[in-house]
Amino acid sequence: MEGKSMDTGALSVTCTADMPYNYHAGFYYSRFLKELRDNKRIVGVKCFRCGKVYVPPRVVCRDCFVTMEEFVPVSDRGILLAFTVTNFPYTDTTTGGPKQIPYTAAYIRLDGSDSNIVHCLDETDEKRIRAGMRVQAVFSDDRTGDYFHDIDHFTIIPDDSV
Amino acid sequence: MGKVGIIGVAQTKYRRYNPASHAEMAYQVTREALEDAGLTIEDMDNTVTVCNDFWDGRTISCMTITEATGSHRVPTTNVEGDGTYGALMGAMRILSGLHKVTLVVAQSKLSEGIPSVITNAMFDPVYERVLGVDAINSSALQMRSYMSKYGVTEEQCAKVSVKNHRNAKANPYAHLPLDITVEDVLKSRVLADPIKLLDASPVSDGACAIIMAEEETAKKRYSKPIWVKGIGHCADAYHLGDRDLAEVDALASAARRAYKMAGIKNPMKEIDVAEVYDAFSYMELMWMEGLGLCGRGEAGAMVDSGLTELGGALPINPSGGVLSAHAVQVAGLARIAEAVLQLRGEANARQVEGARVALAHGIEGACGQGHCVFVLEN
Amino acid sequence: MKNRVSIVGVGQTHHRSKNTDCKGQELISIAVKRALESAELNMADIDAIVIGNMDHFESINYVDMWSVDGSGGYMKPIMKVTTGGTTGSAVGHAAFYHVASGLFDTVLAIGWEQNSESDTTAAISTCFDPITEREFCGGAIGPLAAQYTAYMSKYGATEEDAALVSVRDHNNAAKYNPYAHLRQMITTEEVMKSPYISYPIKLLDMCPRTDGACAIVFAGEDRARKTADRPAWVLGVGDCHILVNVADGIGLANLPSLEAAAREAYQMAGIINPFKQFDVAELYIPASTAGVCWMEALGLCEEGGGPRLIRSGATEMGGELPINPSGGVLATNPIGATGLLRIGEAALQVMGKAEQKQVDGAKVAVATGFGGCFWSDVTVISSLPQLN
Amino acid sequence: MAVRSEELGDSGTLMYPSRIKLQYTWHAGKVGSRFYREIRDHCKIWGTKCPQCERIYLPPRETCPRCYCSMDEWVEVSDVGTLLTYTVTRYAVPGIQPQEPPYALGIIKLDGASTGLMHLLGEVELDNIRVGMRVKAVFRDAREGNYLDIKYFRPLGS
Repeated sequence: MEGKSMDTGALSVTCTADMPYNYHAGFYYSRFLKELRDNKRIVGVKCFRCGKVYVPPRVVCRDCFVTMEEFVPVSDRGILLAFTVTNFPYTDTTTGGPKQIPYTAAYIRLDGSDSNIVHCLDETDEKRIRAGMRVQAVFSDDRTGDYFHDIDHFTIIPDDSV
Repeated sequence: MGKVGIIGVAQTKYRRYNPASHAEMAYQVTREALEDAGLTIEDMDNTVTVCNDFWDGRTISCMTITEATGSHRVPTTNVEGDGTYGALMGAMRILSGLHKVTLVVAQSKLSEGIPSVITNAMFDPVYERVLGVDAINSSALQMRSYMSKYGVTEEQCAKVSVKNHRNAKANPYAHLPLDITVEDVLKSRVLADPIKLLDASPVSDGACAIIMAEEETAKKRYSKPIWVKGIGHCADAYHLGDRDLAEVDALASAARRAYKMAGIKNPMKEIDVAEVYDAFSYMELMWMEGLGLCGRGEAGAMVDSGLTELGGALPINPSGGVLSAHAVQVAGLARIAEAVLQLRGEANARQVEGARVALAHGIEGACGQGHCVFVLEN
Repeated sequence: MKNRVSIVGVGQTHHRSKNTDCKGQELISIAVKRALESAELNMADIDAIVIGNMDHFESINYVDMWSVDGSGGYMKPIMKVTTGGTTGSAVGHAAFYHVASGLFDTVLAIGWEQNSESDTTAAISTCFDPITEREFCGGAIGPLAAQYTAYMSKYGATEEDAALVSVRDHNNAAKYNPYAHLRQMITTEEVMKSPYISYPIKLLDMCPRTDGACAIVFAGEDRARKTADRPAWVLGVGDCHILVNVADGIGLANLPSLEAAAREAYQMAGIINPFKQFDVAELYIPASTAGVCWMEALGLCEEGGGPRLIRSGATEMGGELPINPSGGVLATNPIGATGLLRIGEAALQVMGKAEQKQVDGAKVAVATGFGGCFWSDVTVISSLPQLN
Repeated sequence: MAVRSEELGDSGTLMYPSRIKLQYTWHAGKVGSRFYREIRDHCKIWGTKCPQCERIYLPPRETCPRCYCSMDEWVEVSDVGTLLTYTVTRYAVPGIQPQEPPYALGIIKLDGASTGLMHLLGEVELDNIRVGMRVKAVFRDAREGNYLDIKYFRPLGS
């Protein structure tokens, strides 16, 4: 902590707040993270009533308000619904240091899923990206139970006719 | 005031490291409270969640449990605190006449974060925060102040801890049921004197939900609605140095308001059981005084006399209280849920015989700066 | 409703990017004192207080307790409500319920934020799920930007349409609102030429972050009739907080939560034809793009009709339905206060106290809040205690 | 950088270690700045006085919390006062504590002030602290304009 004299003569107190949290993944995210880590597989959960598949999996169906128990694998390919190239500086709150920019946040609906996920795309030139493009997950070799890392990124599928 | 009935309650068992996520816990108590009330989620026409961004480690943390509580379907809001304030909001929604059935859900996972770091953030960042003050050592300042003003002893405080941990043995939801003696408490590790480990509440994960309904719905849908007869809340000054820490004026004001609404003139006589927010052993004594259950400085002697034991004239915290389970955002709502079980006669081994009027109490901020008091009746 | 609810006083600070003159509580007290003055009341008349902000913006826990020095909450009932960007409107709605319930008569609602005390974007990013979303969601901008890409491809809206919204709001603030944070006249060309901060959102499309506070005095019918010549009546409130995962809001080219909240508030208030019945709107538009694609959810135009409505000029001052005479969020954004400011500005309009920004003869106004995970709040306010 | 999730006991579920780490710069405001400048530049402690209830507040504020009126009058208070309550913190919390535990903390009513000021206690045997003890402010040599420009309060006469 320090008190700093600012240009107006007003004082301020500067301090880095550092609050560690061991976030509990719970039963549903744990299954999701482990499948990714151990089997390079993306799983969702299916509502027995409406049949909707949610990725990442969660306990309750938004529409039916019933407990979901059936885990189902979904594809590692999907459609890019929307994207944004983030290119402004801000603090990465997981480190307290600057966030690495630019990065492209990719909002993706995987084949076989009825909900969306967000990850990053290995392309930061917005002229080369279109909503509606097909994308594919690229997995890390060293997987640790971290969704942001175990899927290293998504990449645009150049030719999806196969 | 119009009538608000409580027609459903549910709690998880409190424990450290509950493997369920925030949302999974919230969903569990939501479902169980609905079952308890014999209702479905479609019957809820509004919800109130109780989330705090520090404890939950997330900005807009109420987002975490929106779907798990069915809050995405209906008007909803999020009231911080220990759940009593959330229940107050729920009651307001019903009393407005605009809503009929409110679901109030609180959840808390203290084992995710570092409680002292989180409670240090209660203190002014320009002033006292740098002193490393948190919930424990600030409460130690209050306990010392209370003891030195009124001559209350560490032994008397320890008796509260012994009683509440013993009561917890009859509560299947409690985190820390313990057979301990006054000596065990006195000899336990000093955290910040005069507060010792066994004067302090545990770090708990858990969730609680209650369902409140307007009079007609409550009567029609449920055989044993418990009625909210009075509510009061009030805040004291912020800086601890502004307050006489041995005094409980804000609580007295909140209680006055709740009693007036409920028509209670002699709380000691008219209240059959009280569930109060005993985050530390001494707090139970101070809150008894603020609630008018005894005179100022008299709570220690009252505990000596055994009146507050289960089976005494005015049992306090038959559930084991917060000393036996402390999921911060839940612990106030849990007091209401426990009071409801008492008034229904469903408190099993911790039942206070013939309880008709119960009091539930919650706090906010450091050293009980804010208080919220509910008077319930069957 | 048990008690009719009115607004009898509105106060706000002169909003700035950085207010080093004031400690947080002092910023709050400026707004509170102005609200009391405008209501011609004293702190002793206040029965209860509701306050809100976002915890990690200033890193102060239990702000309801901390703020007592500034809010006047000493030995008063006080409660904290927080729901993200909708905090301000949720605080207003909570104050509404305090009065409507009959438990309290005169209630102070306070929203505030001292955004200059931290990195706002970083703090907002912590609202996203730490395990599945936080890493790739940069503040509030990303999802909004993504939404507009979807809207453009679905309805043929353009970046120029968004620029029109930006020009309207910025210039209203410059011309009419002495309290606004950004008061520079801008042109469409300037907006279009400003750099992308998150495609397709450009620097001048995005709201600033602001130090500021807003306070509103809500009162029951008796107090309102006794103390206010022309109170503003709160006729309807609605809120809808729909999602938990921000990714699921994507592909929402429109805003279903706003539609649901509006339905609720309109039904309570008796609004059937919003575009005709509203004389003025104060909308929580955090990025100009939202000013194009959200109006249909309020029933102000048909689906996909946003661009046409904006291009028509009907939402300009002097148009059929002026939107954001105050300059709105694009000019002023102390986040916890922002939603409450919309309610306050709407109330000032129907009270005839909006001064330079007054829309002549405004009788019915709508205010919105936005935040969380594509969440919305709607408030309908009128100079009449009920609509015919 | 990859986060390594950990098993949460034998529940079969995972814990994901992360944090919220962010720098804050809190404004002291005009009133707080003057309070700190007086300590920094002159080793003097000033409070503000309410024109209605005549309470003198420490730390000083712009508005009296009780009367809700502005306080323009500044009053110097003594650097000597009485200890109202105290505690010795004996547990460690990384990152938030100003010194290694055990350390003593108290609320001191300075002569001339109406409210207590929370601060550290120094130059004292931790077992010999008593409520009612007279204590005096010890100022730091290199003062920067913050709360710790008062290093601590020490027993008077020691």
